[in-house]
Amino acid sequence: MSYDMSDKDYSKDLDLTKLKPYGDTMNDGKVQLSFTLPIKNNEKGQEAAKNLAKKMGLLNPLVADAISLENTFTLFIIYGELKYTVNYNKIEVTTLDTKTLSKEEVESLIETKLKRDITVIGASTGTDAHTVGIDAIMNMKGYAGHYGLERYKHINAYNLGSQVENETLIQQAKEHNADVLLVSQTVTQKDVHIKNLVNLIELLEAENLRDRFILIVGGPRISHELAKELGFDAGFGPRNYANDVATYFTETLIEKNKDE
Amino acid sequence: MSYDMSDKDYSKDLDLTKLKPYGDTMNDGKVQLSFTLPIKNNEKGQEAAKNLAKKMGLLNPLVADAISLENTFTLFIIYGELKYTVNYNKIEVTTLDTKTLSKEEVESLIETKLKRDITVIGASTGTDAHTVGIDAIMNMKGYAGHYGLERYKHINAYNLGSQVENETLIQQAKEHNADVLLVSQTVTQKDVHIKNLVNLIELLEAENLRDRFILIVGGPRISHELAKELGFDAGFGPRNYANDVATYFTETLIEKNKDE
Amino acid sequence: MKLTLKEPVITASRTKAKSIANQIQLFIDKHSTVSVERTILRLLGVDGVNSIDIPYPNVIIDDLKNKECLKDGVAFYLASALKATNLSLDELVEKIDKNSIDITSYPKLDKSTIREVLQPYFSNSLKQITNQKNKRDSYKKQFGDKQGPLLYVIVATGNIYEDVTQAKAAARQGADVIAVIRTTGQSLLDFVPYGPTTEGFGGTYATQQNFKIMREALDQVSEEEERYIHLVNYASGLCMPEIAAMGALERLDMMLNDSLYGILFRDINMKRTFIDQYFSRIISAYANITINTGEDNYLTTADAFENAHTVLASQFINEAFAKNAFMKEELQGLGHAFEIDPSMENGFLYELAQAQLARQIFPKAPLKYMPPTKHMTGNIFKGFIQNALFNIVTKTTNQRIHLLGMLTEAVHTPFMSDRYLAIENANYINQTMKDFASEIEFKKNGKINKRANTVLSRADELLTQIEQKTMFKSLSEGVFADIKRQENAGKGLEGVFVKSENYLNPVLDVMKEKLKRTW
Amino acid sequence: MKLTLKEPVITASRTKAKSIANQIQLFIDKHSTVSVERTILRLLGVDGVNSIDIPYPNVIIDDLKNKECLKDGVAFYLASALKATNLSLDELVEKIDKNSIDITSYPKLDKSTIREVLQPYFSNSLKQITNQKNKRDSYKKQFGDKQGPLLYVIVATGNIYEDVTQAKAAARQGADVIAVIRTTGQSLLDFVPYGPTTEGFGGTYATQQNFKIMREALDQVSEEEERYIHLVNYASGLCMPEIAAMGALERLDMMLNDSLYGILFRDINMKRTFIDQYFSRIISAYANITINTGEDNYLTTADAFENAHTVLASQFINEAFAKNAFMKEELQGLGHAFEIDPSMENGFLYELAQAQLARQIFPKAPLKYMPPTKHMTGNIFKGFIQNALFNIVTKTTNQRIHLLGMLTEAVHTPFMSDRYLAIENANYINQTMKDFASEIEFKKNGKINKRANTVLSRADELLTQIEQKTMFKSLSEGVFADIKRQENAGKGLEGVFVKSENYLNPVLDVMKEKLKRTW
Ligand code: B12
Ligand code: B12
Ligand SMILES: Cc1ncc(COP(=O)(O)O)c(C=O)c1O
Ligand SMILES: Cc1ncc(COP(=O)(O)O)c(C=O)c1O
Repeated sequence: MSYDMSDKDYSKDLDLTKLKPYGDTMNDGKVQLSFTLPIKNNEKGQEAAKNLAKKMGLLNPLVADAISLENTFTLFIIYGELKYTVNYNKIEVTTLDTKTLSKEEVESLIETKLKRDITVIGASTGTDAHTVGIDAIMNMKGYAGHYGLERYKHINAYNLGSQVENETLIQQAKEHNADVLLVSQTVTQKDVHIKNLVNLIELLEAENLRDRFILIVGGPRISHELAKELGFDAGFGPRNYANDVATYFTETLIEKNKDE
Repeated sequence: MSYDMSDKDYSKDLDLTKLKPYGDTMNDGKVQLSFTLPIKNNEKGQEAAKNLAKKMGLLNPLVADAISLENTFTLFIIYGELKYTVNYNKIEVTTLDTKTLSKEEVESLIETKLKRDITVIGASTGTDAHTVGIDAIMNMKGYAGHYGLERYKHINAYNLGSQVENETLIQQAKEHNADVLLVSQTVTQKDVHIKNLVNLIELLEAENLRDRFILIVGGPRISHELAKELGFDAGFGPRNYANDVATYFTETLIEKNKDE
Repeated sequence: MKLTLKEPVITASRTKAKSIANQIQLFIDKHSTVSVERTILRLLGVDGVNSIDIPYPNVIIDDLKNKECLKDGVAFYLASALKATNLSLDELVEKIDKNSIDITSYPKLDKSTIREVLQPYFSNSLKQITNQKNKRDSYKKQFGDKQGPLLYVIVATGNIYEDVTQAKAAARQGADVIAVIRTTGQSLLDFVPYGPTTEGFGGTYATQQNFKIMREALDQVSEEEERYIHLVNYASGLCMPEIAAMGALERLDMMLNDSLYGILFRDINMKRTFIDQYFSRIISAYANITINTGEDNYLTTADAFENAHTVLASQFINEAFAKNAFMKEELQGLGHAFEIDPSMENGFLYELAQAQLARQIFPKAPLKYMPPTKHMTGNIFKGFIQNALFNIVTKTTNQRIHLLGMLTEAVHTPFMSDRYLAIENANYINQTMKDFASEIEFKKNGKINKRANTVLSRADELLTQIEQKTMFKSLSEGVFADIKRQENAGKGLEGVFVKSENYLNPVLDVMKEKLKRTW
Repeated sequence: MKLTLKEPVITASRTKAKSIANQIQLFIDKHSTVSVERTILRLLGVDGVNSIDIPYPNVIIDDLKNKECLKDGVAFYLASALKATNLSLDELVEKIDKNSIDITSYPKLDKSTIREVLQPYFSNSLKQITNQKNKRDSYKKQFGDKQGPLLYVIVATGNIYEDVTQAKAAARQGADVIAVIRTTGQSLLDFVPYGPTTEGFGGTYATQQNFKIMREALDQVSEEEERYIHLVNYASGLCMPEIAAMGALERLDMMLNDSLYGILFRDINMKRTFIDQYFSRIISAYANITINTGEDNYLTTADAFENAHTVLASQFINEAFAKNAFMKEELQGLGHAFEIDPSMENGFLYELAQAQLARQIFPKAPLKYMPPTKHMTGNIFKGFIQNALFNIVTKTTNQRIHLLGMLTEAVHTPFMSDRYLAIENANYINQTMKDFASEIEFKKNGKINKRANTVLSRADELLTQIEQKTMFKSLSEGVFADIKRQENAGKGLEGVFVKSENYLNPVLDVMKEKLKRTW
């Protein structure tokens, strides 16, 4: 086992305006870091690694290990104390603040408040061939113990699969007279998802259909904030399931009803 | 398996004056980072983590995972591209540049060039109770397949064990008329090893004995550079064995002989 | 360490799989595809691209297709044109490209004359393939064939020269097998790009020149390290047999090759790819190239515990497909994977059962075992343990082709350090657990034995169903990977044609003859 | 999953260990120490410190020592003083501190009168200890006793209040056992500090108040989580029995407690610590506190493969020591460790053999199993795999006290995230390999069985040697951990004394009587 015997002479009170990493004591600033440098594994190499760590704001960087990957490639594992802080109170993000209901609760909400069925259309769009995410939300069997929308009473769910063109999605949405569009995006490299999502919005706006649907996007690298930025109604990232999104669109539809 | 599809529009030539971390392409700057923040695990928390990563010089920080350790403690695992570089050519470190000989080579070097036995005294000094390091160097059986000094022909090795006061070490060195002092230091917290090592030098200088011995320090956090800074002749870190240090002190003694 | 399996069930499953494959073989034998025809051209020596970068094999086949003559096969026309014009092959090809001659216009030849005319052309290729085979054998003799799992890693920079840097580093760190990932989308191209390439999208184009460059680099490391480094690419997608031919010529050692993967995960038309696969496997069998099948992918879309038996059923079918192409068991790198949810109670036991099941049912096959991917998350630390458990199962059940898991699977392309850590992880397990497998036995009637037999029985039931319904119908009902594909949908159907009476594929015939002799 | 062990060798070893312990017991029975006497005082109700922070128990014992009266034991004088002066205990202690009375100056009493006089004083403490015991039992009844390995982590901030924060977080993450590491050097203090403390050096002072604070915090989490959280400290070093008494009063659940550890790793005089250990174990046995022994440490200085048998021999001796103190096997947390060099071929098999060996030889003992430490490096990724393999052995061989390895062992004190990752690692293994142990068997005469029997035989030989030479002599020759210690060297010898005829330890006698009855 291991023991820490360093002096700790900084304030140990949590100050959210000066938020710092935490190892085992408030404000100790401890961070772990690893990177490879294309140089030999010797004392000079370690010094170079330490210098970089210092530029990153680490005080007392400790090269815990230096591992030769090849003759002139060395992996460094470093610990140190970050001198930077961030003002947590000033951080602003848009988040979804609905309390998630269970499948049964959603179903009874539809029954008692909305009093009509909801039609949902979903797809993994553009060039994206990943379907596991959208299936997790829509398919009967669901995912991680959460049944998918197909199993919900009062929800008609149509899953179009993968590599669906935005045009096709819109056309199908019109055909089925959908209330909700669910778009899944997994591949994010070269920002291909951004381009694809923006294109969908543009197509909808061109047809004057943007407000006809509740527009939702999800995927491993999607956040609600990003979704809003792009003009969607909501975004769902990892660890979100059918009931999360169902809660959201059901409540939103009920709200919408009231407004009308 | 995984695939990278991002644009790579920077120079891919190695420029040692602008050394950068390496993920899979020269100068891509890729680093891995992890730290805990004393805040909730939500989008705001992730944004705070990203902000800190940006302050550390990471472009496009990606929060690969955010893990709740407790209600208000979240561990972030982040990847990103470091914008800083370091000028490798300007880094100066003092290193030991002897080519290590084998046990047998050292023995025959003593026989043919020095022509007398060498006496070595070693200890883990001060309050340090760790003996495995000094035993690795000195004990008969050695370590990691390298026999210890006790097994060398023409070397008389005395291992005083741990928690040896500097005074005792010096006194024993005089008694045995030692050529070489081997000091081991493992505990480094609160810089206790620095204080202890400096004290040894001061005691030797006070008695005018500094030049009588070859003075060597070793341990997991010791570098040759640090050793020189503190006034030792040499320093040995991890992955150094009996033959490394034996090569060094034998060659040094032969040099010394020549000078005299 | 052996499972006690119901042997009669294994035999029954094998018989059913055989019958399923034979049904399809009947279909295959009556058809050919544009890709098969282009492969014939390549093996006759047609290579290169025209002024607008269309590969000559495509130029010629498109020409025949436009003329609605494809049904007779390219050999039929090419032989007659060669004989009639007395042009060299290159000259002929150029004239076809320039539309200055019409190859369908020459006097028709009988089949034995066709063979005679073409023989000198393809014998060159066959000789080169044999030389490559011998060279591989002599390397393996010189360096010895590594026992136990072969450590397999991927490179994926998109640039063949950068790939070389990464591949050499990995090989020096201990990798035995280097797979060069293909650029996204290549599997759906109905042609094979030409020359060295440097701008792939998430992978590098599979071209013959790229194969050559990488082969040369790996041979160099093999000699330095005195250990044979295997090279892998993809004879998969719409150009299965063409790439198989290129791989045979350039001494690739393994080829991902599985029509089912294409059908399910690339929406390639099933007829097209069954036909293509047959020829591609004949070529690989002839060239002593190990194929890797893609059953591991099923478990990324379907639940790995629930659908374990679909993997086994598919392995049986792939074995039968391979045998129909005269491919020895020693070349059948049947695929499976470690994809059970890590939070499942006793998940490790079920993985072990499944891996050992495959090991015992296909004792000679160099099984290809895939690491966890679906349940890898951004928690690289936990992911590294998932990979270690996978390595333990690999070593304990003696899988041959050991695809190393990357701790950053859910994050990015492997960094050099990710690959290093993966190799270190595997080597540590292989060393510290060296003789574990021979030290333990499974409890009779325990959970592991029961699980293995359940998977086996369910696979057998599934094979019964498929045999009854036919493969075409079964695929349309989503038996594999929870994915449904229709017989006449999907990409590449337009490249399929019924052979006429005139049709012949002289290269396939020669290869088949040779393979049959040693079968 | 069972090893086939030579049962007669086990029996023989046990007999030899018993004889070794009995030899020492003869010595112990004739002696007492300053620390034993201070413990008597504490259990009589003496607590607190004087104006210059010297604990009252030390004040009184030092006084007796100065007066050369220690040989009669403190009970002898205290009883006579209490009876003669009619002062309250507190008043008496204060007067002794102020030197205003001389407790050796009162009329001597016979032993039964002494017991009678002191009985009301120590019965308070005994009642409190019994209450704590009952409270622990009732918690365990209420929440159920967790089956399988108890996840054990350390906290080490030096500040008891910060320790509380860390400990609660760890418990909520899934830890079952929290050990509060002591400040460096406390083991060599010949007194126990007083009150809550906030400035330890690499750990927190073990004080009765600190015990109370942490106990309260953990009870709170236990109730929240409906899972009993165990608290651990160190009845080790120069104050073994005193700390054991404090732990008994404050309901600690485990105590590191091992004279051999003190002798070898803290250079404590062997006579001193054998005597101290005896009383400390009587107290812990009485209070139902599990002890943890320190054999794991041997493998940090000596090679773990070569010296595996020394661990086993020492466990046999520690068992005999414990039984001499009427401690049930269920309380004997005998220590061992996973410290074989990770680069050793088949190292995992040998670890498994060793762990299972201990499990079978001490079937009822809640074995304490230590993670890799010596071969942990700054490569946190590889280290995390070392910890996973350790977790696999722990689970497979059903060790009870599972000290979690930290991926940063070679770097620093565990961060909160290090502890979290360690718990996640262990939980993952425990879940995914839940029934692995009952699913496999070891091959007869295989490497694992052979290794276990070799270790057993070598341990037996070592015990033969020690029995012949005596323990004192053997320790001077470096039988354990490659470390040599002389009978009359080391710290604390000056605190040992031969008991006079007058001597009695009424608390020990009462506890012993009670323990004997249920033995
Ligand atoms: C074994 C061990 C112990 C054993 C020591 C037994 C013994 N007799 O040595 C025990 C259990 C007793 C112990 C106690 C403590 N330990 Co300790 N211990 C370790 C451990 C697990 C391994 C160290 C080791 O033996 N390494 C193997 C040897 C061979 O490596 P090495 O020392 O680096 O030696 C090599 C080179 O450095 C070099 N070398 C070393 N010395 C010399 C000298 C010369 C002249 C030369 C040429 C070369 C040379 O050659 C060797 C071979 O290559 C480490 C954790 C780890 N994995 O590193 C913690 C560790 C060193 N211990 C630590 C601590 C804090 C302690 C304690 C203070 C804890 C406490 N609060 O009580 C006490 C020590 C009290 C004291 N006053 O010193 C910390 C040190 C942190 C720091 N950097 O300051 C560590 C890192 C654990 C941690 N994560 O906190 N420990
Ligand atoms: C399975 C898989 C595949 C399978 C896909 C099969 C299929 N039919 O889906 C196969 C093998 C075919 C495949 C192919 C490829 N893959 Co892939 N694949 C994966 C893998 C291993 C798992 C993904 C997954 O299924 N996760 C499980 C699901 C349930 O999680 P999820 O999608 O995040 O969904 C959850 C939430 O995000 C949310 N959600 C998702 N969508 C939606 C939608 C809505 C409306 C809502 C409300 C919620 C929601 O709910 C779900 C449940 O909580 C990942 C690696 C990994 N471990 O993440 C790589 C990965 C996603 N693949 C990757 C790549 C690059 C590819 C290829 C492009 C590779 C190539 N060069 O050919 C091709 C795809 C080609 C293409 N055009 O898309 C990269 C993506 C990198 C990036 N960020 O851009 C990854 C990360 C691997 C890597 N390290 O490189 N892949
Ligand atoms: C059989 C097979 N072919 C090909 C691939 C690769 O995909 P693509 O051919 O689409 O590049 C895989 C990937 O898993 C596979 O298993
Ligand atoms: C039995 C025993 N006592 C005590 C300790 C802790 O050391 P110290 O008492 O010196 O704080 C250990 C550590 O491993 C131990 O095993």
